[in-house]
Amino acid sequence: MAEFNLRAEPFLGGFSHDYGGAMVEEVTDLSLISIAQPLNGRAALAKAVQSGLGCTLPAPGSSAVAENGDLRLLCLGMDSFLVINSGGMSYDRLAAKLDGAGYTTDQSDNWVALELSGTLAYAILERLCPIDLHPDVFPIGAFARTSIEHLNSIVLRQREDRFLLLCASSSATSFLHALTGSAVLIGLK
Amino acid sequence: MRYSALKVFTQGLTGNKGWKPVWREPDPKPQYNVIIIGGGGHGLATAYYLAKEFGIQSIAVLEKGWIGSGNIGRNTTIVRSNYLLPGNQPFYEMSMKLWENLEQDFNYNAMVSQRSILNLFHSDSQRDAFVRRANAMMLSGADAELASAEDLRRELPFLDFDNARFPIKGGLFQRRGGTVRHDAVAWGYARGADLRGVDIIQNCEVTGFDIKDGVCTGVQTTKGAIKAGKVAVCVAGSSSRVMAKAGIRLPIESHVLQAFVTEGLKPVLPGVITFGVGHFYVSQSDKGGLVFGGNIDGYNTYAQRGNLPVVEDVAEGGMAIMPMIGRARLLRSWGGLMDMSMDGSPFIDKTHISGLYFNGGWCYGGFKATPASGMCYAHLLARDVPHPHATAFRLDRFKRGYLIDEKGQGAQPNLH
Amino acid sequence: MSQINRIKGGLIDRSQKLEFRFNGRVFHGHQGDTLASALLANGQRLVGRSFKYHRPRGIFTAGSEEPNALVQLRSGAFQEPNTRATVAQLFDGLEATSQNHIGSLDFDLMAAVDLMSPFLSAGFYYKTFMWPKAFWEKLYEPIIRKSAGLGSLSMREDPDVYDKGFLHCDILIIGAGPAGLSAALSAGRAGVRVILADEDFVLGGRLNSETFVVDGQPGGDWAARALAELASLPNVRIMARTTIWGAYDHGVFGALERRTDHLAQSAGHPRQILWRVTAKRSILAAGSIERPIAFGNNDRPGIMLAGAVRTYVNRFGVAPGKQVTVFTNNDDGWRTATDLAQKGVRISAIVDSRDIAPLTSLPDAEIVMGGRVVDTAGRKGISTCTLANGQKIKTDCLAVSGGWSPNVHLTCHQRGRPEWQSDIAAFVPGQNLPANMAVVGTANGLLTLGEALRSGHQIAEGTVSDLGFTAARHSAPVADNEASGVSAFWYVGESRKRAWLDFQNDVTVKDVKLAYAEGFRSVEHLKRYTTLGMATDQGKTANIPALAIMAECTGKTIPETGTTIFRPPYTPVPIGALAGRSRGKDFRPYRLTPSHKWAKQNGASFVEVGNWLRAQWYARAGEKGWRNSVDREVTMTRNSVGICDVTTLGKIDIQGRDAAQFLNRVYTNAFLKLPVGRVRYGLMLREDGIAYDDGTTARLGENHYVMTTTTANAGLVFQRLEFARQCLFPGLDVHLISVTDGWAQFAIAGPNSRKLVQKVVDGLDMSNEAFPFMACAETTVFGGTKARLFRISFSGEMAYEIAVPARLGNSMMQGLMEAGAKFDAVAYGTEALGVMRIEKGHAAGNELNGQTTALDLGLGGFMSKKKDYIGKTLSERAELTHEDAMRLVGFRPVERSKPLVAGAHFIAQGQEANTENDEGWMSSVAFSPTLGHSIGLGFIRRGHVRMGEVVTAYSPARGGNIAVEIVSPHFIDPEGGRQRG
Amino acid sequence: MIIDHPLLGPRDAAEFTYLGDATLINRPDPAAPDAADGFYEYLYLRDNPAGEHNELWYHEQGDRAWLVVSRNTLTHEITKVELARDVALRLGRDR
Repeated sequence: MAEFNLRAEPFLGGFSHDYGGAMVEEVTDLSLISIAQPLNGRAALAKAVQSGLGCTLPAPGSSAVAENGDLRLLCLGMDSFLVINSGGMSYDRLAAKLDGAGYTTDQSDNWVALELSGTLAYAILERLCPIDLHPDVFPIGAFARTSIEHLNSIVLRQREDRFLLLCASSSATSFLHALTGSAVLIGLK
Repeated sequence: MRYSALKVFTQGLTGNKGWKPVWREPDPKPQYNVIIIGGGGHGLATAYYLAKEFGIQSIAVLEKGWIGSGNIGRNTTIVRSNYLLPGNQPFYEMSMKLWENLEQDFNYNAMVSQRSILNLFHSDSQRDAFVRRANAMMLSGADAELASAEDLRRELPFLDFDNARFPIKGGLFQRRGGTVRHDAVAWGYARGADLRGVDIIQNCEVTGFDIKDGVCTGVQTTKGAIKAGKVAVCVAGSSSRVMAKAGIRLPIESHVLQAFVTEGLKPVLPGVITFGVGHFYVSQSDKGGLVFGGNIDGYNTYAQRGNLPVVEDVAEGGMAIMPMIGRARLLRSWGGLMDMSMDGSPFIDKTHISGLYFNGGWCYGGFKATPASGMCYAHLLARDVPHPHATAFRLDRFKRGYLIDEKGQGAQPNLH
Repeated sequence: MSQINRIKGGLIDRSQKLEFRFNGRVFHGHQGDTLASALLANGQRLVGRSFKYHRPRGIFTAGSEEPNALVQLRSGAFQEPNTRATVAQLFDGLEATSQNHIGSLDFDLMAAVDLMSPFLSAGFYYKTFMWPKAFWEKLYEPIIRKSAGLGSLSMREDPDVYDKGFLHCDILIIGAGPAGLSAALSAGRAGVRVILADEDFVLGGRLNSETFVVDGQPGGDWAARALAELASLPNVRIMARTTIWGAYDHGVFGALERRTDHLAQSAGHPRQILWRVTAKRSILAAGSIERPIAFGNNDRPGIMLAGAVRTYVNRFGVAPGKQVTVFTNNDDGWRTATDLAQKGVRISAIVDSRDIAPLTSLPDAEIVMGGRVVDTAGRKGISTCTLANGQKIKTDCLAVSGGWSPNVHLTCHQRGRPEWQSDIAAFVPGQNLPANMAVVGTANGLLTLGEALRSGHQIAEGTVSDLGFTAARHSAPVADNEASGVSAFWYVGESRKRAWLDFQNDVTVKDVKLAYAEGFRSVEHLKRYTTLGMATDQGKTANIPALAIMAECTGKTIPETGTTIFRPPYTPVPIGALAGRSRGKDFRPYRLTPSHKWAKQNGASFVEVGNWLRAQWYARAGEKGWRNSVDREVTMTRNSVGICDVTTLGKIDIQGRDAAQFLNRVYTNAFLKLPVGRVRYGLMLREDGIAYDDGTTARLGENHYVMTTTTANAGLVFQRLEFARQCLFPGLDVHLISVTDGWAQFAIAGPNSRKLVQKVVDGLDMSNEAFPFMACAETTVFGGTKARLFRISFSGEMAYEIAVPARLGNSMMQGLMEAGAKFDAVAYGTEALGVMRIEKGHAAGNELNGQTTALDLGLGGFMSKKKDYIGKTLSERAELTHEDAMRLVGFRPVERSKPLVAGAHFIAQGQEANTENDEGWMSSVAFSPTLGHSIGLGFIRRGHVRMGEVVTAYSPARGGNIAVEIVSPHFIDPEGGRQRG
Repeated sequence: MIIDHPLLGPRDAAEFTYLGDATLINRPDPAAPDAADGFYEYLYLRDNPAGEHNELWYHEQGDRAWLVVSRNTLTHEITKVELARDVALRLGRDR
């Protein structure tokens, strides 16, 4: 075996910038795991998710938070889910907890994650995101998978003024460019 | 009445009082040898050539609205013969040759302007594909010319050579390609056909076919029943609707293609420029407007209007390749119904119903085909065998597996 | 020059004096002026020339419907052609020049064209310029083109930036005039999300142009108070300088917000923003547009719409003339006279076409009832007008009113047709409005202020309750209904002189009559033949009178004659705004491979493959040209070992109890019995039987596979697999997820690849027995990093692919290079990859181009006869399977030193080069450093039975013709011993 | 256009890609004696109606669901949206 240690490099080098009114930060410690619900296996999956992750199985298009609070489960569509886990649980451990009730895939490196926060976060996203993010219709915990500047993305509202944004990791640079570009175009520096 | 500079001059001296209608407005006769359904470019050209080249008499063109109301008056006026496949290219080259002599032939200035057409490429594999195409063009007798990025920089310095997302590596010119004043093509053919006795009947919608024992003997219309030796359908985006009245399903979907024009500008573009990667093509009309377009909207529609995403997509392509047009304003958009076929290529064929003929499936390429389509359809109608340059355009080709798929996209019309 | 026409009053800020230049001359205006009002204030009546006849043109309107007063604004790369002076807000330092003249505006050399007008009637050019044939492109057309067009582009890149955005609301209110404000108050107070947009920079619409009273206050004051209240509501967004220009399906609107056009400099801020507004409901309060009456020489500067004259007087404090005459067919025109008189402007005469009693009397003003203006005089501006009774009236401003046309534009964007309402002699919105749109105020034909306010209020309340909200309890704003009688009077038949309809394009009443005479009688024919309504104003003021005249010619009614189609945009939109940020390098996003950074540091040139940037080759110091680098990469790989980032290949994780069954149905070859730990090549057809993608699929577990696709087709394959999964085989338990971005994948190829791989994987037995060709495993590398290992080969060498999590990809590339240092490992790019696959005879994108069958590609052996698969039935069609079909074979130049050219066509030797003799084409070529000459792959009829035959590779387009020999496509190691190693 | 996704609510049509007539769900039986004709008609012939049209849209920039959208090709009005999978199941395609 070669004498070489592989080094994980964040897709955006751990980018962080405070624009005054808006903050853009790369989130590098999330683990993302997709769960596919086996055909006719919703009940079994719901049970496994409840017992293994301490989380109810959300309906399509909505999300749920685990009891311990460090794991959010998004139901992306009819039979697919995404776990966003900031608690450090590994893919293998999580997969084991489901005990075969869902098909899991490690998606941590598929996505780059950015957090956009601040009072002007909404104004920045208004230039990018086709989804209506008004708090009345897109409250905390709401998310949408959509297209931002030609890129497939997931937008999740974490707090009133804080959004988690996911985009395919190969386009991390362009995605960040879109976001910081918006900040500049609304007049921030 | 023959048109000429002298005529314009003498009429001008006498208050322009002597001009006559360019076509008559006859009532339909009870019977014709040939009825052409559809008073668009192809239908009028068919009537013109039937009368002029094949000596057929007693012809009527039935048009639901006003002549030229379909795609002949909604396209971006480009003519070219830069096709790839042997089923297509000789046909389009024949069309180009007809364009080159059209105005003198029908005594109407349709402003055939061979200003050149350029297709840009951005990678070696795209270049290879264009070399294949250029050679195919030259095999058919057409002109083709490969230009390097340096050549283009000299000729079209306003293209984005230095900051493009997809850098320009070169292009394929067809210098004989260009533009033609679209409405004038319809009017010129209508005039030429009318002068040769063809009845052009506007506001006459065909409501049904008289078919008995597998033979079509005439049509029912909003102006009454009309008998005919042969009935030739030529209705582009309405193909499926009309042929359904004869019980025939077609390998065609109707889609909308939007087109756009800017406010009038002093000359900026020498010819037609096509930026395929960015879904954008553009030319400048004699009136000064930049005429441009891109992809079809991509869904079945008969609404003759499109939606916003395609407008933006096309503009993005334009700004990506020629950022000098940013301050030119889009003045008007419109939409035409494309008879999108399953392989992107057309049909000129008999149907299984004796006496009923079909011409359609032109996708968004019908304008440039107008003269050859008319000539070949007339040939088929007059002689009952396909014109040698239109032998591939058969309705049964999908059953046989003979595909004329220029883009290699398969049986999905919105990808052609 | 001083502002000689400036009078008291208006909404301008006289404390702010602005300097501007028109045609180089310095003028002054005030904050709140438009360029038009400032020019008028300075007595500048002549502002441009018409399109065809180069007639003098002045300011005709006070809004976006302006046909005449087009100027070129700003300079240098900021130069902006065809800007309507009537909507350009004045700023300090504004520069404008007039358009379409040779020599000065005052002495346009092209004005002589006007004398030729008898010979230049509508459509004259269709009848001449045909002889001699060659003269069109060389002589006639260049002259026509040069004289056509109005303003000029700078030919330089637009230096401004633009942006786009998305807005959502419950109710979009279009227009902030009285009806729009009234609607906005009702909706806003009810708490629904409202966007109120108006194209003007001062909101209030005609309230600012008139002397109306609303709720007992001057109309302008009432508007200001209403706007202040609306601004205080958090649920209301007021957007000034914002034109709703397009009404698209399902409540989507295009909106253009002009952010910096009223400033001297944009200073890095977006000049304009294109908003895509999604509205649950919309209320159109777009007002109405006044139309002119056609009479002899009605196009001179100083002849203006009567309502516009009021706007200049009331809103801008400018009197467009010192002796104003009013010519009207309706009551509204009279208010121009009374308003002006009140401001102390002298009214010479009021000429009303109707034979009724005068509406009022004005001292000094002559009142002519049943009168008609038949002609005017004045070279660069009107000086007198002549009435039908022969009377001449001295006047420097003729205010014309032909009645008001509701602004139905947006109601027709979805092919709705307006309906004729004869009591107001105008088209009003018809039945087929865009879904969920309501129309209020004068836009709906309610031409009086009281009705407009009431309709805004009522419709908004109804809409609010439709949306499930409760309307706030307040009553509609109240105003009197002013006199609004009108007669249908379109043109003065007694005029012997040319009477203009379309001022910009020079279309006259005679042209319409000529079009009729020549059979161009449909309104669309009329438009296309005469160019009526095709100018930058799209005939906003011209179309209705023209079609009324056509109706008269044909003996049909106006509604029978119909209108031309209204289409987006309502007013012109800059292409830059429609593109937003998507230009230059930002046109489309990039996709970068995990080792991009390493590649950049190591001399890579990059090539676009879809949105990906891939390393094409890695230049080393001293190498002359790319061929040097590529030859080295190929040779070193074939001699030892090379490493290539192949992350861009599509990777799809496939799981489920029925995954094997699923794969068996989508691939042409058998997949049911692929063992765990093995990889299989797979070919996919479209349902039409044409090959479209290939790749490998590895079985990682009982119910777990990972599929690779080509880079180009990754998205399409995923889409088609999902189609098969959801639509064709919904009873299978199978799940797909893309992992393309998640794994950095590297090909390690060459005779020393095993040794290198052995060094980096953690303790896996790499012997041929334990890990043979087409084996795969989930393993770890470099001491514990999760990895996937495949023994597959594209180059024909013994080869592996290793995938690690993407974040480790850059480091992995370094690690592999370091581990390979003792074997002289080389990084290779897509060019070397291409050379090696051509040497090996593998088909790639140039061969799998969507036009070729498995048989053509020599892959017939992969088409299972024992099972169904997508594309099977139709692949068996006669024309796809006949003897004469194309076959993929190899080619080499007979004269080995000559290069082959991709794209050449094959012609049998001795045959003429024409389409009939075209036997196929060369799809890919490369210089093979291994063989020392150029090699190619290509398709030729019956190629597989023509080995050794020499044919002509025809390529006049590039490289010329050469003789080539048909050979096996497998130039290297045809038996495959190397990859099996 | 706005497509009211049965699971996710109204989404802009720009998030979707279009395939065509929903009859493409009805892939013929390859074992049928007239399979060649069946596949030809299935893949190539279209009613292409002017009016109500059931058609397949793919939520590419979203949840990757295939939808059957009932849309009027004259007015673009959408009257019904279903998961294509539900339609396919109803047509018995799980057998």
